[in-house]
Amino acid sequence: MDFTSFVGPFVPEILLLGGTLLIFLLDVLGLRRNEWLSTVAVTAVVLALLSVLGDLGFGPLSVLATLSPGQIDTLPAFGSAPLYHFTSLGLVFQAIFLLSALLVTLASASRPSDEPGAPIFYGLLLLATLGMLLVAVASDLIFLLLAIEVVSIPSYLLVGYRRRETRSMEAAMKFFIIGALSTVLSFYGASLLFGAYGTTNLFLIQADASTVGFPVLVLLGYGFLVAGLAFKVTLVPFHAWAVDVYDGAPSDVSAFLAGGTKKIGLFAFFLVFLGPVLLVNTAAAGQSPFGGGAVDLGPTLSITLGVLAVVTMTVGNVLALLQKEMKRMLAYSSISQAGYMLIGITIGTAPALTGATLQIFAHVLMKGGAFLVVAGVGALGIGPLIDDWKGFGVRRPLTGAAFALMLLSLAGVPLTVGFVSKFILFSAAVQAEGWFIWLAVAGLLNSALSVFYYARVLKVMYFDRPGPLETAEGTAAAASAPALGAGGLGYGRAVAIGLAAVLIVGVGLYPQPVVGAIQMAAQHFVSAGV
Amino acid sequence: MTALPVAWFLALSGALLAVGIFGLLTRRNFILILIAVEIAMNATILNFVYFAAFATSGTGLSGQAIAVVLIGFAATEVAVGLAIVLGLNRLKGSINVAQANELKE
Amino acid sequence: MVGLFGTRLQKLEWGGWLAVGFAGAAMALGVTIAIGEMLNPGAYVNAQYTWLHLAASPGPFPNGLSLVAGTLVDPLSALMLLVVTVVGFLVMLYSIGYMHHDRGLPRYYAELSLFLAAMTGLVLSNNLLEFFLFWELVGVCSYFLIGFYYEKPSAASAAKEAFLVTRVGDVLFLLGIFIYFFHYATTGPNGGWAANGFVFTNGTTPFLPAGAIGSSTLLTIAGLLILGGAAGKSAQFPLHVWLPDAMEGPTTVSALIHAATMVAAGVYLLAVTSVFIGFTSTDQLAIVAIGGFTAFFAATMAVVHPDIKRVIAYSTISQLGYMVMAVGAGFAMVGLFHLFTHAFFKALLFLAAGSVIHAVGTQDLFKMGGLRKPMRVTAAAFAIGGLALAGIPPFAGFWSKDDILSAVYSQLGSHPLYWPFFLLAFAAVFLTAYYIFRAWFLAFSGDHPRDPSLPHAHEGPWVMQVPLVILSGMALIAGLFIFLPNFQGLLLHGDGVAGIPPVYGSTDLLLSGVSVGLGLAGIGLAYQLWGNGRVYVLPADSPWQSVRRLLLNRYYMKVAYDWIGLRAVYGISRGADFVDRYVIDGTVHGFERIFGSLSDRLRAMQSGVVSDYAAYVIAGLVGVFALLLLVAPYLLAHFGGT
Amino acid sequence: MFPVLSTLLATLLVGTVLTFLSGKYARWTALLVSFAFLAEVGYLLMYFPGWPGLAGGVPQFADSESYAWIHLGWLQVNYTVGIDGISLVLIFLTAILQIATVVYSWEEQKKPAAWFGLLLLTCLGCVGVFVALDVLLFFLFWEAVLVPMFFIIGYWGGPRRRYAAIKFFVYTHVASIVMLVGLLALVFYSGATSFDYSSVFAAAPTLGVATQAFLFLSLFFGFGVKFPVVPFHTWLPDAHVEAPTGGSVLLAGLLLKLGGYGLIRWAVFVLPLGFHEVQPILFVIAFASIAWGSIVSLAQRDLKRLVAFSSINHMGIVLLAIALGSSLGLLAAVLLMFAHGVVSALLFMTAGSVHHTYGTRDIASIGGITPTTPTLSTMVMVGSLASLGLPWLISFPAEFTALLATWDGLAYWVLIPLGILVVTAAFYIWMMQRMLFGPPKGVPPTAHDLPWYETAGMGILAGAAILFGVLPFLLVNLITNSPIRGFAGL
Repeated sequence: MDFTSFVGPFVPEILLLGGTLLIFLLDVLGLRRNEWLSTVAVTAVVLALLSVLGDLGFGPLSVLATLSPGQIDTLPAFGSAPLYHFTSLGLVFQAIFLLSALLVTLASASRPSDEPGAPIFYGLLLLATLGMLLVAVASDLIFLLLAIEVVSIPSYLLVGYRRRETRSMEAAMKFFIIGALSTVLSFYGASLLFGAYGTTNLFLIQADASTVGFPVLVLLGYGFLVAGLAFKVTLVPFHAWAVDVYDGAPSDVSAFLAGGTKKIGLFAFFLVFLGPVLLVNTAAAGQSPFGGGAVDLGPTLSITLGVLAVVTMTVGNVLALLQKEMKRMLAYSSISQAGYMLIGITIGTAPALTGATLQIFAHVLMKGGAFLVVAGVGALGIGPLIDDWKGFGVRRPLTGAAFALMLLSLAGVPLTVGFVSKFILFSAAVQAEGWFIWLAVAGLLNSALSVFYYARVLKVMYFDRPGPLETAEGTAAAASAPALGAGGLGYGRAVAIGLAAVLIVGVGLYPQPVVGAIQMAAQHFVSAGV
Repeated sequence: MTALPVAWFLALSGALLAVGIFGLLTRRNFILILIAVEIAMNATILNFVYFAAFATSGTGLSGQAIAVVLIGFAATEVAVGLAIVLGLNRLKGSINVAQANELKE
Repeated sequence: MVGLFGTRLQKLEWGGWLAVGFAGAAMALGVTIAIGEMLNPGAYVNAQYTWLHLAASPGPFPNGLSLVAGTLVDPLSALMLLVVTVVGFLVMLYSIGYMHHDRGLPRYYAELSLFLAAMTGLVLSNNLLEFFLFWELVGVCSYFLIGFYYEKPSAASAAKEAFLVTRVGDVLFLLGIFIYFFHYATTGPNGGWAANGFVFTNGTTPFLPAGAIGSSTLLTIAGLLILGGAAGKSAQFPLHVWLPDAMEGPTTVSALIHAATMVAAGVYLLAVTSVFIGFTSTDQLAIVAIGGFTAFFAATMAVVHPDIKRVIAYSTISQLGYMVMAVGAGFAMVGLFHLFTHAFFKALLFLAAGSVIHAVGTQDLFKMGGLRKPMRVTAAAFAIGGLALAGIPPFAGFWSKDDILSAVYSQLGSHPLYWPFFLLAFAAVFLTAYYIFRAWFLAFSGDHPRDPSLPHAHEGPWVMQVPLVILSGMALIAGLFIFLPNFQGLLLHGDGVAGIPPVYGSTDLLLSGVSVGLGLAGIGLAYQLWGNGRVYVLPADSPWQSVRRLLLNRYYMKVAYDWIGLRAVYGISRGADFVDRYVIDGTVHGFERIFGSLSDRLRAMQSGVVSDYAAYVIAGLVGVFALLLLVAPYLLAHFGGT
Repeated sequence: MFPVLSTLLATLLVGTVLTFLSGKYARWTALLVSFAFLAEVGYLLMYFPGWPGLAGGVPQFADSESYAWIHLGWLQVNYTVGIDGISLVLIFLTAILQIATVVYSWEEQKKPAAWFGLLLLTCLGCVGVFVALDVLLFFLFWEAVLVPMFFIIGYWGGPRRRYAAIKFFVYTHVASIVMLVGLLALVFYSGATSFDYSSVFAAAPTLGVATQAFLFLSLFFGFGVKFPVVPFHTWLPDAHVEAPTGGSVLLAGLLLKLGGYGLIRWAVFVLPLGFHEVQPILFVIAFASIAWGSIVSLAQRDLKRLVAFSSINHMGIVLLAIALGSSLGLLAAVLLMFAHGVVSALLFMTAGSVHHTYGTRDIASIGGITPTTPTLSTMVMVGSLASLGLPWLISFPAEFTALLATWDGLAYWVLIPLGILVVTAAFYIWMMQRMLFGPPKGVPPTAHDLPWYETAGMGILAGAAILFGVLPFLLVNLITNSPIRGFAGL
């Protein structure tokens, strides 16, 4: 194996690593101005993104491809157990992860130049992004879990990087404790699977899944893995940390967590569970205690994940209904969205994966974008409560419109990407027939329920008049805020929000290029296996 | 050499895990929670080492290698945890996790 | 078709005269058409336009369905046309004088002109649907004209009542139309009735083989429904309550709409239906029953009423009852003949009454008195009208009423069930003569008004007197028209329908004598009680007091209807509103509350203590195991592999 | 062929954007766009080639266009549009209401650019629904209508506008969602090759009766809430009462029609077997709506609420006519939708004018307004009389046909709608008696008759009500240029 073909595929990762190192180098040299650091970060992310898009063969960008066609979507040689493996769906996820990092770094460029902790922020951000990219190429359970940790550990620190803020530190503590517990559960699950299959390689596990000797061990192993990974995905009841963390973390970090890192959990679900879920009607896990022959591993896992999905979306929505704080409302909504995404792996067909992946893509734009707006308007005198947004849409038409658009997209209103993704996801559920249609019904009813709290925010933003107090405070805060361009948001943030908004509408109107690419990738993923 | 029966061994590692989780749930002291996590982690590491004896395929990562990696990883995790403990202690003057409940509902 | 008279031009100062001019032109046309019809009887169908067309489709209309509007001139419509245009013109003319003090004259003339146009349209309709279209239009004109003095709450209320009560009839009528349309959809030439727009007649022969139509239940029901519609419009029992209240409108309107024309439309409808479609014998009995009963029933109420206009209104109801009875007994043309004469003498009575009201400013008979001297023309006109109404020869009413009685009498042999209603109608003759002359004596006899505060009475301007004179003349001679061969031909021709019995001629002298005698007796009693300014007061302890109260309260029917309307229907409606707000919408809000409290409870679990969160994770782990090891296998075992 | 329908949509889209951008000249832009739109609709009407009929049992459409949109193999979504008589007549209604609303709200002072923009946007959504021949495209426009209406109610509405806006949005959205499940199941369970109307139509007969019935019900839930039918109607009175006049006009005039249109186009035609199965349910609901709407109207004191409940009554008749499943019934339903669109819009305009002339819409607290505001009073009369089904006004031909069809289908059951006609007449006549007539009451000294633009807005509608009342065949000939012609019935 020559050096080029070994390093070539990892150009994006190397770019990010280089960016990280450069930032820490600048820190050491005392060059800590936010502009420089953000330029480095944005450049690294953009280059990585271009490279990934090139590998995906995205139009003229394909000249940037560093992967040869034979390296993508090819099954490894029989009996070999590679640690990593390139799939086009993985590349799609890499692109999504990089997009979320791009939005956050772009927005952060608007911070004051003497922002304390900036090098740590950018460095850890790039490091976490690097971990995310690794998740997307994993093909070994241990590699996967360690890659997730490469994301998690910088994330804990990112949440708490503003060391003087009690709320951030409390959030970091909660994040860490629940994260550590989940890590233990995941690894324990992996160890049980290792015991059952004698390997941690996902290809081999998939190949052996039907001939395993320790049925209960397998089920327990998958159970632990579900619980461990559910932490990242914020499935109910593994979700409780997420709200406090999204709330306590700096909003830009919340954007990254909600928009970016929770998606690695979903891809991990894809990797770990797609193989078993597709094992329909293959006797795998021994006698059922209820008679009727052997337990089918596939349907069993499918039902478990389906129940989790429905519980998650419902509880998340109900929790969000009467929430009074904006960030916590967004956090709860984020939880319920995770339920939708889980539908994809529950069904496990290429259309369903397409829908889920598109939903993930949409969520990066919608939730990431929304948190970026929230982060930006803090400087404009908008407090944490939803009621602090009174009259916001009228006072700041453009920002208001962008935020309203993100909320409408979250609610699944047509002409937005949020609608298209749900449409495809639920279409796939209906198309899969069987009991999956009930997932679509549950999902759709939930999205109807969710409209209530999004509409409430819109109501506050557009229909309520700001009281004199809020107006005065807002004016004072706006006056004392550092003079930033783009109406006080700063240009970088404005560009990030604008990019998200344009993509929301653009893909909502003409989704074909994006959906087509994702579907192609998902088909390979399903047919070729992990 | 007669291998330890699987069930027995699983009972051991399960007990270790349970102890760790129990500690995590009942302790309010951050440091003790960290220790509880490590105990639970050790159950995992023990599992890998034990199951390595059964792994016949011989491809991919071996159980022993995983165990070593995990020991290193656990150390990293503890380091990060301690950093957070320090930060929390400096701000709140306490490492009781139950007292950090400003964020709720 | 006689046009819409330029209703929108009425904003001008001389709008009234303009309207009169158009009405005159319409009268000229109408009279011409009528004379033409007399000279050359037959059915003439003119241009029609298709209002709605549905191509052939499976189902009830295999040859397609057309709904059309067109004109048909035949003896029936010619006669009605004559009435409508002549009385219309005279009333218009009279209005110039009568109404000149009022505000809102453009509106008045516009609505009156629109009414005339609609009435003409109704008369000339060539199918039941078109008939209904104009029927509703005259109804709404009537509604507006009753409510002309809309500032008066009683006027507004009367207008509402009129609209709603006739609406009940309209709805029944509509259903009757449906039944006929469907039952006869494929009957007749050229692909059937439906494909030809349900017109009454196709050129010279009626479309449906009317006459004996057997005793089909469906057709009986249809006939009863048509009767219901007619009862609403012609104020027959039990839908009569609106007409006395309709007297809130200007007297001219009462004369034109609520005496001569619109209320007669119900009779006309029955006549048209009986000629072109036919009634079953059950229907006929029902119609006779309603007509005969109403004739008597309404007359009883007129006996005690103190309001001059309402007395005449009750009389109208009663007379319409006669017409209905005649049509019901199978003598459509006899009924129409009475309609013809009645239009003149009843319009005369109303205009005369209007003249009185115009002069003294009140409608209360007990305040009037001694008006004969200052108002000679009016007094004479009222007397002529009263004699005509009472059926004293040679006045118009005698001929036509006598015709009805003898016609029904001739059927008694074959239809013994007609007997009671015949007797009721006969009794009503006496009452009629009594109440109308009671009114005359109260108003005109004596020396001076009983209420001294009344203004000094004087005769109205010439435009008011001329119509009185003309109508008096008509009330005198209209009955004699029957002896004109051409006019009789009009009545006898009957659109080629077999079985139209002869009209006047088969006079039973005994019958006539009894009826005239009854009339004279009535007049005599009236004179005895009320003549020469006398006022008869029923003793307070008389057993008749309760009857009097019953009559004055109109048999409590209006109270009952008001109760139904205000208490029952409105009460139900309030109840429904309550249910709507608090039960149906309450359920919607119930969902909101359920989710709200659920949300609160769930959020309370978000305690902020990280150990709790860890506990949830472990609980979740246990839950996942339960799903994997228990729930999912259970589901799979019981619901199959999918 | 020239893409005339896309041009139609583009006109409104571009018009909306321009209106949003044109600040204080927004009303002129909006008017211009409305006229351009009307001209295009006129072109459509004039050169409407007629309904192309069936091809292989599948209805064809005039002016149809189709472009690929989302093609994923298992999911083939196209941008497909086309019209037949039914859609054309409703597009025409949109054009009329659009102009009338724009003119009526000529002096809108509160953020006029946004106001007129949202008006146009609502119309765009409605036109989109009427021309869409693809499941997704249809649903997209269907939902897109909600957003501008949400803002119209919530920003320009009355005192409880916030509550009403959210209720409207959530309630109808829930219904749409159920409908979406039905639509998706329809596509995938029938094995349709694409989301196109024609392919769904062709594939639907493969579904079993039970499946069809189930799908029909789920579609009906979506359409029924929009109708609205009892008992899913409670969003409507609140939305109407709180909406600004222009909002009420579009809401009653157009949005309610989407339900009827959808039911005919996407449920009745596509799922005849299922339709047949659930017919009794539809009848019950229709009768309930007819009776309930009318009876509850009688108890209302708020003019707008009264008209709102009368809308429930009228749309109940529409549902009844549709449920009959006969050629005549469908014709009546479409005709009645047009009629109700014009008449209810007119009545809501009068309600709005009453409100800002007299400061209240409480029927009981004003009276005798005719001498002060004769024009307004006349408009109230025209609207009320039209609404209670007076001949020569537009509702009558529609109601007559509907009742005729009811007699055909259900015989004596027709007595329910017929009897309710009396109640309908009662509440209108009673309202007129209390509000228009009698001695003046609650008339502020400053009250004066309508400004020209309100008169013009209402005049357009009153004119339409009279014109098509006298000459209904103009509409009928258009409507029957559709699958209604020769609809085999059940």
